[in-house]
Amino acid sequence: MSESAPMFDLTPTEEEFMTREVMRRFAAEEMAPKARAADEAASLPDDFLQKTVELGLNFMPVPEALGGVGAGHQPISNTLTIEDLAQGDMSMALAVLAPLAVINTVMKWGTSAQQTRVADTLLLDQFAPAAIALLEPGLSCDPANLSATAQQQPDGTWHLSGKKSLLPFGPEAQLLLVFAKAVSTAGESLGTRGFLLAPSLAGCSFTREQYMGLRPLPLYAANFSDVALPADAVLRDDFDLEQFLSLSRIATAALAVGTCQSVLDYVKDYVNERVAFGEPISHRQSVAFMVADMATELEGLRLMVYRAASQAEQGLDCSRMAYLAHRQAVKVGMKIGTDGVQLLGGHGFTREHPVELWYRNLRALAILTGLVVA
Amino acid sequence: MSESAPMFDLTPTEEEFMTREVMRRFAAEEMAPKARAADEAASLPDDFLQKTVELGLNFMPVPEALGGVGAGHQPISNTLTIEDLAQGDMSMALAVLAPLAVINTVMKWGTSAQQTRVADTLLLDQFAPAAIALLEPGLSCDPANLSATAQQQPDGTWHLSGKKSLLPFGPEAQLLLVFAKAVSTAGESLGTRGFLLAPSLAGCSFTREQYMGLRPLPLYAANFSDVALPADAVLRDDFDLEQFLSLSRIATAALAVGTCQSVLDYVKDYVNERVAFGEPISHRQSVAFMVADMATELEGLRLMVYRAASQAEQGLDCSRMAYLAHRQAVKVGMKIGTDGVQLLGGHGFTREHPVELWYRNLRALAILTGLVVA
Amino acid sequence: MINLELPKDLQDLTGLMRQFSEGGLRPISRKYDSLEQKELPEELVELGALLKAGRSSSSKKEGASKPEGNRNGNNMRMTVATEAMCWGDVGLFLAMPTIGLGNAAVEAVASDEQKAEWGELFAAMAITEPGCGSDSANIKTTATLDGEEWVLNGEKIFVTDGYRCRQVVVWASLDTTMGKAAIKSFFVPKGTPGMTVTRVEHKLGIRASDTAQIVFENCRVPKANLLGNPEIAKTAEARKKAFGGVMQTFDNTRPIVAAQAVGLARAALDLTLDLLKEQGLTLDYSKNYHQLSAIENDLYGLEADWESARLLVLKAAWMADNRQPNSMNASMSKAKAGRMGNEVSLKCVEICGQLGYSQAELLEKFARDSKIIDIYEGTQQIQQLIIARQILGKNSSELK
Amino acid sequence: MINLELPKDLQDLTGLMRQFSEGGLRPISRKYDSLEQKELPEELVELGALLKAGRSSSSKKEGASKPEGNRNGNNMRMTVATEAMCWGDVGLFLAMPTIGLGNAAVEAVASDEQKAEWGELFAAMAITEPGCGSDSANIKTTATLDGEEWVLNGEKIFVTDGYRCRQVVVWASLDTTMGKAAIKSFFVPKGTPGMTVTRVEHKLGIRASDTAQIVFENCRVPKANLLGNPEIAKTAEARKKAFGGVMQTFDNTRPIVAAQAVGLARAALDLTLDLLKEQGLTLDYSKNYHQLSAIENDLYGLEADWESARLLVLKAAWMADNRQPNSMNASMSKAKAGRMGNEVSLKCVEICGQLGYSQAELLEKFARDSKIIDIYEGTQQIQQLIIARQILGKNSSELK
Repeated sequence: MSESAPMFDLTPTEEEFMTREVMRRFAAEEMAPKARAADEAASLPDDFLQKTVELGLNFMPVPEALGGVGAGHQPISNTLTIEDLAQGDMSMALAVLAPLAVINTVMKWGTSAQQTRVADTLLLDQFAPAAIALLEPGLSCDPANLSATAQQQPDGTWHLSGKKSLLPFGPEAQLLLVFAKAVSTAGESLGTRGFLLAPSLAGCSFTREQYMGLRPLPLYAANFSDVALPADAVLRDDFDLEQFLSLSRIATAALAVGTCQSVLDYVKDYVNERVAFGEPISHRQSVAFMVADMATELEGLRLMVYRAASQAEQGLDCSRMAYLAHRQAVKVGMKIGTDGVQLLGGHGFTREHPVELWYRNLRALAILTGLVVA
Repeated sequence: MSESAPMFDLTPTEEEFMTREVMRRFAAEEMAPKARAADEAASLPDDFLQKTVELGLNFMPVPEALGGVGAGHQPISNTLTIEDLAQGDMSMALAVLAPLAVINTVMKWGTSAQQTRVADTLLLDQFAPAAIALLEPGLSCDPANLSATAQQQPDGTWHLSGKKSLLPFGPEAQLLLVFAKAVSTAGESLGTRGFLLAPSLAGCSFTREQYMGLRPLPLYAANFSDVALPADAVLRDDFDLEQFLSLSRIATAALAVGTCQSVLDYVKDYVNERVAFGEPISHRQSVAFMVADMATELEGLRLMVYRAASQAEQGLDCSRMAYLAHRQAVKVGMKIGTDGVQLLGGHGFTREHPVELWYRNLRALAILTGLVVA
Repeated sequence: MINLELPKDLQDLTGLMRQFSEGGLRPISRKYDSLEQKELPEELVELGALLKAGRSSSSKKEGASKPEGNRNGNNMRMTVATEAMCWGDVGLFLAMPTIGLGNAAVEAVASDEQKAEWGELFAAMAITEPGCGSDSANIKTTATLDGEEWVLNGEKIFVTDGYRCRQVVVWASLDTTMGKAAIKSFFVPKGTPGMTVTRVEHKLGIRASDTAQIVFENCRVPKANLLGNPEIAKTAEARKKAFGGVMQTFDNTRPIVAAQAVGLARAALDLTLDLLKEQGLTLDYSKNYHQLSAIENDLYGLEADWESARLLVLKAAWMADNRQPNSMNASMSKAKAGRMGNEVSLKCVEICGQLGYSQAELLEKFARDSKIIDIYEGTQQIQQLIIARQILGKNSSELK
Repeated sequence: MINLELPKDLQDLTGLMRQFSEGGLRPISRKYDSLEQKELPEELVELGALLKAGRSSSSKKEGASKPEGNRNGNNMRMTVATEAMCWGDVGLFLAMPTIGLGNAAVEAVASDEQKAEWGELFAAMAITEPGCGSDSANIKTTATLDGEEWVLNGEKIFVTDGYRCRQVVVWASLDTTMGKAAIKSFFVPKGTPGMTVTRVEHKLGIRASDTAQIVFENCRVPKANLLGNPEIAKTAEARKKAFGGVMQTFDNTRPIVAAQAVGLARAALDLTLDLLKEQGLTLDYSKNYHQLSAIENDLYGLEADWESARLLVLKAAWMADNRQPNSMNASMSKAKAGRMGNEVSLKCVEICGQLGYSQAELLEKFARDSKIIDIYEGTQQIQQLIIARQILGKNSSELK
């Protein structure tokens, strides 16, 4: 650590503070009240994506020269935003954040032509869907050893083949950033690399997927069959998979923080209002301690996420903290999701209350790597 | 399963019932009241081992022709006895049961000469110490792939070399049953095999070991350095390591059941008597539910142990149940050991109460394989 | 003799019911989870009849078992059958028209004439009210005797099969100032004026089964439709006993509800093990901790908890068959199996990654269905209270 | 700006204290655990002096930090130093003669004259009584004013350093009918007639430190030895506030006690990782669940809980430094760190098998020492009550 290591501090900057106000209001007004209907309909509210354009999220990290705000890569601010939007609804938050993940990744590791393409395609007055395709179908997926391959051709172009899963927007996306194992003309593995492409290319096909939760989010299975990509479709050589995964782990953990905060806020009121055996059920230790544990574990998780984000922000190695924060998010998220339903008893099992929705959405945390980045 | 599969039944036989009465009385009178002093002194009560001779445990499985009762191998009865003695004190129980483990194993897999030797050496009016040496020092020990080796010589004799750990009685034992990887003259592994020997042989040396718990039990590290053993020192060819380990897992799990029952009985009274904030602390859900969980998990564990033992008794494959019962015993035992101290608060941390002793002893469950058999 | 294996007839029953589950329930599991319809899934009519035929033939068998000594009787039979059917599908099991939760209550006390008059039973149990939840003693629905009829007024929620059933067994108080002792159960056929199904719930899981809200407004039933003793106990001790009587039905039903969780968890584990086998992983029950992969370690942990719960359920049912007081054991079985079923099914979702979370497999459905089993028929917390009170010798005013 | 790394001076302090631990405490850890002697370990005299010298030079530094804006002050400094020393040995840390638990209470309120008169502080805190445990409001020890002296009567247990200390800060009630408001603390030098150490406990862990029972029989101290305000608050609100004042010291001390668990757990993890490294295992923080061994999976889980606890502790201390109300956060840090320290150290024993259980390594000692941290300074259950009451807006008569 350098001499100039700053002091320990949990106070957001004034700008972060103001951004949070905006995000929280948006989450409370445009997301939370519409989450149930969206889940039942298995689609996003009609005008939701368009409304998110006003938040200007996509413009933040893009250089001014390309039409953006030029704020650069801000992991802390991204993390706070993800937390705040997830507090509204995890599915809707993922929909908003999917294009931002593409933008952040390309601004960090894309060629300048790719950055221009991304800015031209996604920084519009109309919401432009876009997403990262990293995950693959099946029981487990190792990002360092993907099944999808991009075979380099003698002329420098690429042929992309393989299956992807959990891909937001799919055929509706303006741009996809697809990760695959790149293979040189000599047949050597070049490791996991990202390829920027439009889903309309020949050889791309998509099927809608249904999951336990995240129902409003249009998720697709993708099949890439010898999709021909130009030589400049690939991200720069210095793409750092571990760093990318760390940023994604932080972002996924931040989704957990926001969602769990919603659970806590909801059950807190419920157990105070619900009366059984002549008293609010919050007067029972088994109920009260469950709430206390929720709050404690959530606060610990939040600090882990913030620590990882602040390491990333300062350019420190954040891989350990990101890994642990994501792991803890899965554990704490699952527990809080379950306890939320349990605290409401039979009522929690009905779709009259949002706790069952959080129960379902929080299960996704373990498998979301690569959809969002901090 | 055969047509004649008996009915589900949890009622012990009359003989088992009567044996339990004897064991429980012995545990309550001769073990439990002396456990604390024995722990502090790090030695067994003076006349304790001799008193156990009256229980006649060692005589049960030995054929009448060899001076025993001829009851045969009785896994259920063994399991109940282990549970009952452990309820008195785990360390003392292990001391009594160590020779019985040798006897049971040799009666099952020993040559008739070995059986005679064991009967002659251990079925006496004087308590005769004996023990099994399976475990090896270090972080982990795989019984199927031991470091200790017994190299067969061209004349059929064996040279035993290697280190053992957690060996009861050590140099004081009349007989040791030492497990090692047997190696043929051609250098081939014959797998894990048991060797019967006296610790006074040249090349055997012992050092007293100290552990977190089990302090009254004299445990030793053993070093075998080219110990020459006759050809007939080895157990029969049909020795079944998996079956041996299963019987040992059942026995170890039964130790947990007995010890955990002591914890439950003790804290049950304590939380009813202890008053805080104007009421017995048992009126608090956090306290009462901890006791309820103890009782529930203990009962579930007990049934798992009984099921494994009853499978062994009926000659069914018990490996799955024995494995799961032991695993559960470690988990449940550790939790109950910890909760026992927690329920007594600061008092539980002092050596005025036995809960801290159980806390220490129960930690041994994970590493005791091979010391006792059902 | 201590033996924890099932006897031949119960093993056969398991096999039969597993076949029923595999051939009858599993093929329509996803369909009715997705449809979440109010009406009875049509396939269940035939399946229910099949089941009923099987039951009457097997109950004849039971009559033949010796009356003395150790018994593996109706409670164990119900437990084992429930486990095997819920291995198929808990939602469809609950929706099975011939297995109303209220049937047992009726069959226990109704006279032969009543049984003949009331016809084929598919009776729901209506206990919970909007304001009471787990607090069954605090029921606000009233029953007032008017001439030769009881007049029922009140609102019931979370009535399993409430929409589709033919009859409702409803808990109501003869005098809400008298507490527990005044609570009685009443038999109300569907179509009785004044009883209206006002709502069918949308739920996290068990969507093949209907869960209804039923309102009673001056609903009149004959005097004889009060099930059991109509007297209100006078002394505190007698009152306690009377309510205890109503509550004691739980001692028989809780192990059976617990068995639902055991069956469901087994289904989740079996499917998980199948999926893992495709990846080359099988459990051999021999490695020590230092040799295990994380998945193996987790699976062994789940298997162990499953065994623990299953044996607690069998013990509680066995005690009931052998007329041993099993109130605490019934609660232990429900507490352990309830949480185990939820934990196991959720962990299986996690272990199977994207497959676990996807609707392409049934794991996510198991994880949704499982939560209710830890809630209905007394929540985890209620079971803990019952266990703790019994162990610690406390009453409900001391340990609340 | 959000930053959860420690600033340079606290990193240096950690390094220094770790050296102190490694060179000074670890070499005598096993010795004094085995001896469990009443008397102060002789090595601690010199080590204590060393520590004190270090403290006075570092507290000068603090004076130089800017008074406005974000502060990383004395609470964080204490927390970080405690963590690093308890990484060495919790028992020896508690026994350190210059770190009496009562010192802070005295330093906060004593006048300069008193400080001069009372001499070098090594003050124990005497709060708990045989009948009260966690119920600090129910103290039975009395203090009666007789002329210019307070007369103390009562019995205190679990007094850390009670045998070896030079002074005792004792909690006593001015009027046991007045409840919490009447509880005050008194400064009693050793040797004061009427104060007797009647017993030194034998314990599961922290055996290098003495835990004593102290009896007060007509023990007289000057009127000025009452620390703080001698008035008994009259209104219910004021009474609550007055006791809150006494209790508020916990808001500062709980994070520091929690830091003990953080240091101890780190020691257990470091030793475990060292032992595993010999077996060729290191953590690389990159594999996904499906690729992990059981040991790796468990270790990552422990590391994650450790981080969570550590950050909760740092936050609570940081809030105290920045004068933010931190009562709930202090309890969160204590609750989480207390259970984490116990779980981590016990799991490390299990992971390391025979080495973990053997006295040849320190892991078994860590696992013994760790339990008390989840008990003293308010048990796990007390912390949960405090957290829950604050979140749910309940008082102690509603949520008991």
